[in-house]
Amino acid sequence: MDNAIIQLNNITKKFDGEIVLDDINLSVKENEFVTLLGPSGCGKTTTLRIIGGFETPDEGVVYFDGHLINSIPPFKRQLNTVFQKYALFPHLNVFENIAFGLRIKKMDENTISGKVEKMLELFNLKNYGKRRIDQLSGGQQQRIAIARALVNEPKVLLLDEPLGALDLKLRKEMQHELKAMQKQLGITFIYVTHDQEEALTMSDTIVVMNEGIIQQMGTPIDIYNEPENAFVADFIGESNILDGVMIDDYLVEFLGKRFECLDSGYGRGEEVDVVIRPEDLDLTPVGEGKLEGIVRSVTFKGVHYEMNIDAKGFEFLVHSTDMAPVGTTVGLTLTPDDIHIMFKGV
Amino acid sequence: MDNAIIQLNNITKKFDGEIVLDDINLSVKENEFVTLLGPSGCGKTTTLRIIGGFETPDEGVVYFDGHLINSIPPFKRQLNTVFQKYALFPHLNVFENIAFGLRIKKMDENTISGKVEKMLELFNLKNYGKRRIDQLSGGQQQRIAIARALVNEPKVLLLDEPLGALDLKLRKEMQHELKAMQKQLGITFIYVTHDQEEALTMSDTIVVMNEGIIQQMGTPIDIYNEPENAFVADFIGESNILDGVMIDDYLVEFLGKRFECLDSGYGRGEEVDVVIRPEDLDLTPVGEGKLEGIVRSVTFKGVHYEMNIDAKGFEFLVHSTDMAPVGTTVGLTLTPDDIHIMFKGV
Amino acid sequence: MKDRTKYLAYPYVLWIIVFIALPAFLVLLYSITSKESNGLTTIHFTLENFKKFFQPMYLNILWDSIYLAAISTVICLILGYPAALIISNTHVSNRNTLLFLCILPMWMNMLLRTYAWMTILGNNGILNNIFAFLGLPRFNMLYTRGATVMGMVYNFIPFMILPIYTALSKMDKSLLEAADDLGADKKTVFKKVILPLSMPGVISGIIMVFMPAVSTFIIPQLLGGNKNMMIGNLVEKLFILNGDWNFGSAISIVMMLIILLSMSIMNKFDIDKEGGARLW
Amino acid sequence: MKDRTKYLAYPYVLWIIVFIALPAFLVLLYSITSKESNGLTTIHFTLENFKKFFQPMYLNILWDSIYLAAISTVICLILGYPAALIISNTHVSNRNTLLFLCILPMWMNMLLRTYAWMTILGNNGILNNIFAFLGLPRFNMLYTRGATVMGMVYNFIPFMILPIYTALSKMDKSLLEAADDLGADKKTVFKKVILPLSMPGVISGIIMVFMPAVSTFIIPQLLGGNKNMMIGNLVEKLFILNGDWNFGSAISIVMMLIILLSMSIMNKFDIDKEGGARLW
Repeated sequence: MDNAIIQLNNITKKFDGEIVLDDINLSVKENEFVTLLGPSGCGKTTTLRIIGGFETPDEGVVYFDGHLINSIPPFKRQLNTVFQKYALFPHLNVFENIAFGLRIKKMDENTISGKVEKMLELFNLKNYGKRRIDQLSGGQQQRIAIARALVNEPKVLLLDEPLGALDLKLRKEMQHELKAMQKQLGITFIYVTHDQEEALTMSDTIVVMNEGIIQQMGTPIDIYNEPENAFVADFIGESNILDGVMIDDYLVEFLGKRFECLDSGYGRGEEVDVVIRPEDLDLTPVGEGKLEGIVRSVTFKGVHYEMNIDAKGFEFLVHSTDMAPVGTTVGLTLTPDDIHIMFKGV
Repeated sequence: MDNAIIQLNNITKKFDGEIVLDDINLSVKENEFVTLLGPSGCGKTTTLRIIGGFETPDEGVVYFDGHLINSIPPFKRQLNTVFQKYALFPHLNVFENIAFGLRIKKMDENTISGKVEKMLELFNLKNYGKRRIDQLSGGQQQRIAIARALVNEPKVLLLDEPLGALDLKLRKEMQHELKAMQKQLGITFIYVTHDQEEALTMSDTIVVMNEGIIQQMGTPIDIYNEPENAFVADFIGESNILDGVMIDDYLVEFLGKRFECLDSGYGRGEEVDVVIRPEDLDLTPVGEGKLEGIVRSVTFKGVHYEMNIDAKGFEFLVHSTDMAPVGTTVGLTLTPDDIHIMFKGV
Repeated sequence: MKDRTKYLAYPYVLWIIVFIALPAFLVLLYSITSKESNGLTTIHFTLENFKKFFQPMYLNILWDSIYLAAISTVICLILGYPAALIISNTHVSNRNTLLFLCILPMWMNMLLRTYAWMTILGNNGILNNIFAFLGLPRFNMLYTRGATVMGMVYNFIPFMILPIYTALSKMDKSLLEAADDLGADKKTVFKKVILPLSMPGVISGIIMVFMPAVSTFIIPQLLGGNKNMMIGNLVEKLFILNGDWNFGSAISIVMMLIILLSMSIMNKFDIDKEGGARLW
Repeated sequence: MKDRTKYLAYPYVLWIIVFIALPAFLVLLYSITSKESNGLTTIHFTLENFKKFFQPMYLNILWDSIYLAAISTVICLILGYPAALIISNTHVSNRNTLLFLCILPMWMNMLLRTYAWMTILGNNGILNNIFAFLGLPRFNMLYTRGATVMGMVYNFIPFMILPIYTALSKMDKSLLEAADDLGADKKTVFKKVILPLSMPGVISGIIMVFMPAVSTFIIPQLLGGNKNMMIGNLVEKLFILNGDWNFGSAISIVMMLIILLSMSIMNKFDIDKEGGARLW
């Protein structure tokens, strides 16, 4: 952890006696784009607020660039935050909102003007300096909020679901803009979201959280392809999660059939979660697949069809470019690398 | 149009002199799930409010079940609305919210109680009758709002972005619930959304609107696979839209190369929009594809990789399960049915 | 604003409360001491002052005050609610003008406003002149209980209109559309949605009219003549004419308790605990 | 509530406006007619009443009233702002108690509250007794300009605290966090965010204190003695003692114009046009 710019050790936080964060350990490297991902109430925002200095941990320590910052108030921390609902100052215009931090540092008028104009240009808001905040669209407000933080040249930028209020199209655009900006400026981003697609698109590292505990930490590819437990598998993408039993290394039984798989090291007869991605199941004529089932519903999704296929009581979610009509019986095939074995969640 | 339950003929509506709806013609069949899809400000909500009776069209007529209803106030129309922000009555509990319409019809207490309880059961809210509205989560409020409308057994249910305030996971669940309910109850649904995925998932018919005009009307498959213009193509899914010239029937030129295609009937030398879906472009070794380009960015998206590939100045968006590292040159292949030719938008 | 500021804050709040509450405390002290108490050295505690108040004569005055204030409050509600409703349904551009007109007289000296009514209601006043002009008999309107009630309604009706207007204008319009959509005609929408949702405003209004009405002394004195004494007049008389501060204080304490009691009863009906439409 | 109701609504609004505005109109009428006017038949229009007012004696009284009211308003602001700030930062459970204590005295008869101060400030009053007890010389505090100002501050400070508190408690707390995040220490957060955002409340407060203060007559009469006459006392004297309603009305009209003028100036500073923190 030599070049960790942010480090959280054993952070615990309670609100009204309820544990919100339970022994969180997290290390963020310089210039990394880290995303805290999880459902609402998982503790991701609290973690961010502890890094920002808006909450004090009950236990544990926070390091910034090697220095203990537990008791440093936000205004002395070299990081800036983009708040969930932007928190732009309604009594100041766009220019003055962005200039806020610079004026506090008592920079001279020319420097401030230069820096703010550069930001406005960067965010394609060149002639918006004199506008009132309530004259802007959601997307523009969002960019002002980021500009207001970035103009201070923080070492770390914290972002709390900054795209939550935008609509789909704009959200996708902003995802790419943000990622490009992070690369270009070389600033560490710590990003909070509940949207797994957003996390996959932008992050270098994803931290999946649930109920105040870090479930898994890794690159998007790691998290998606090798989820450590059923929660992660289900949260990071739609999944079929079945009960299975390990017969032997590389052999698992579920739905009454045995399947080869790539996993070993489980006890014989151990009950496990078997996770299969909907896009890994392929349709075949009846008899050719190891499993078969009746198509219960078909939905056209554009790129693929989404089908619910009932196989002996388990309803598989299948994504496929092939389509079988509702009511027909189809076969389903699986290759060993489509089967992911996980320890049962407690 | 024999069994049209709702019919709009030549509807025009202005707000403060600005045209919001421009000569809208729309016919909705019984038991159909129709979605009005478009960006904000396209007129979709106004259309819904005209059907609901909350706005009066400046020109044109509205028929309900064959009867002209232009001047019928909402409370006399046999349809119910699920409002965007639910509009639940804060001074009434869950039970009384659902019972609101029944009490106005002066039904007896037993009938009301029976119908409301049935609704609560249907929506998995059995013991919530006595709860206050502000004690419910967004998803629960959403369901109460639908239950409050459905309990009146309307012939048509209007829904104005009912899932907009919910988070991703819940939104997907509710999409399936709503679709299932519509099928089960056999009620006509008219649904407004800006989310094309939602529209594809639930609708029998999608009506794509932009700037007060209906751009295209058709099944999800029609709309996705055969968009009538570049706006629809781009809105209904991510698209590469290139400038092309028709050389002859079934032959189009773009990026300096000629490609076979399935479209005819355009004039020779006519300038057209060429639309190519990101998932239809396949990566090949250099030289094997008709096009080639340099990979500018790669994003892991879970099911596939998203790449920006710069081919002679046009940046293709490509979705593929294969991946080529940033900076490498790759080939791109296209089959004739991947190329969609459209008239230039005006 | 936590930490350091906190230590400064509490003494300050204490001081300001003493400043505000000290006179109230003094009144309380007067009410439970006898006239013979003098200065800080000789204080005689007694409940005599309260006992004195529970005589038919004084209780009648109390009852009369509450009765007149209640009638005025009801009339303010009956006149003020439709006014508030109409203003809240007016187009924004005209709305502020209407509100402005409603509160305009509040900026005029209260004495003056009340005198103005004397010239309207008097024996030789405007109304009687109009009656005479129309060939109707003149009759005495000034110095009656009716005149007192009218004066109170006139003086306090803005305090009824404003909180109700605030409650109505904050109401989500989509709720009205929802009720309409669910089959409610205009009357039903009003009864089942508008009225219940404006209750916090109504309760604020009732409190804000009843409170000053029950303790006013200028209006009954000028418009009611000396015939009907209200509790405010009694207090004034005791202080100024009789110099009986102890008894006057006791009466005030009783009044305050009555107001507190009625407020807490009112608050039970107040659904919107978060202060929705309360002006305070 | 459109269509049919509309036709009923406008006459009603008209009527209520007449009811509320008629006395104001009468005052205006009195101010521009001469004493000799009588009834409806003989009206003599004149500007004499206004001319009369522009004499040094009356202008001095006017100036003095504005001066004392302005001083009281400033003191209310200086004392009330921190109080409002502290209350808004208090935990919700205690907040209502503090607010309650602030407005408690408002429910007591105004006369009584003012009398209570007489017993505190008087020559033989509580404060002088305390001074004597501490071996300090007694001195006269009652019947001074200071006593008048104090009485006004005391009576009107709740009207300063409440709107400022409302503005502060409505402020989005994340704005404070944002300012903190951008490097502002507590003093800077106050200066650059809290204060500007609470301006609508401050302006409401200033209006709501200055308006009644400039036209009060009871407080200067009781606490200020007869030494300093304020405009309210002048009006009272003209009406009751001299019976000169025309001149009294002219003075009131001038006062109302001054108040209107100062309000419209104030409103220019009011950023939050949508009525943010205005009580009305």
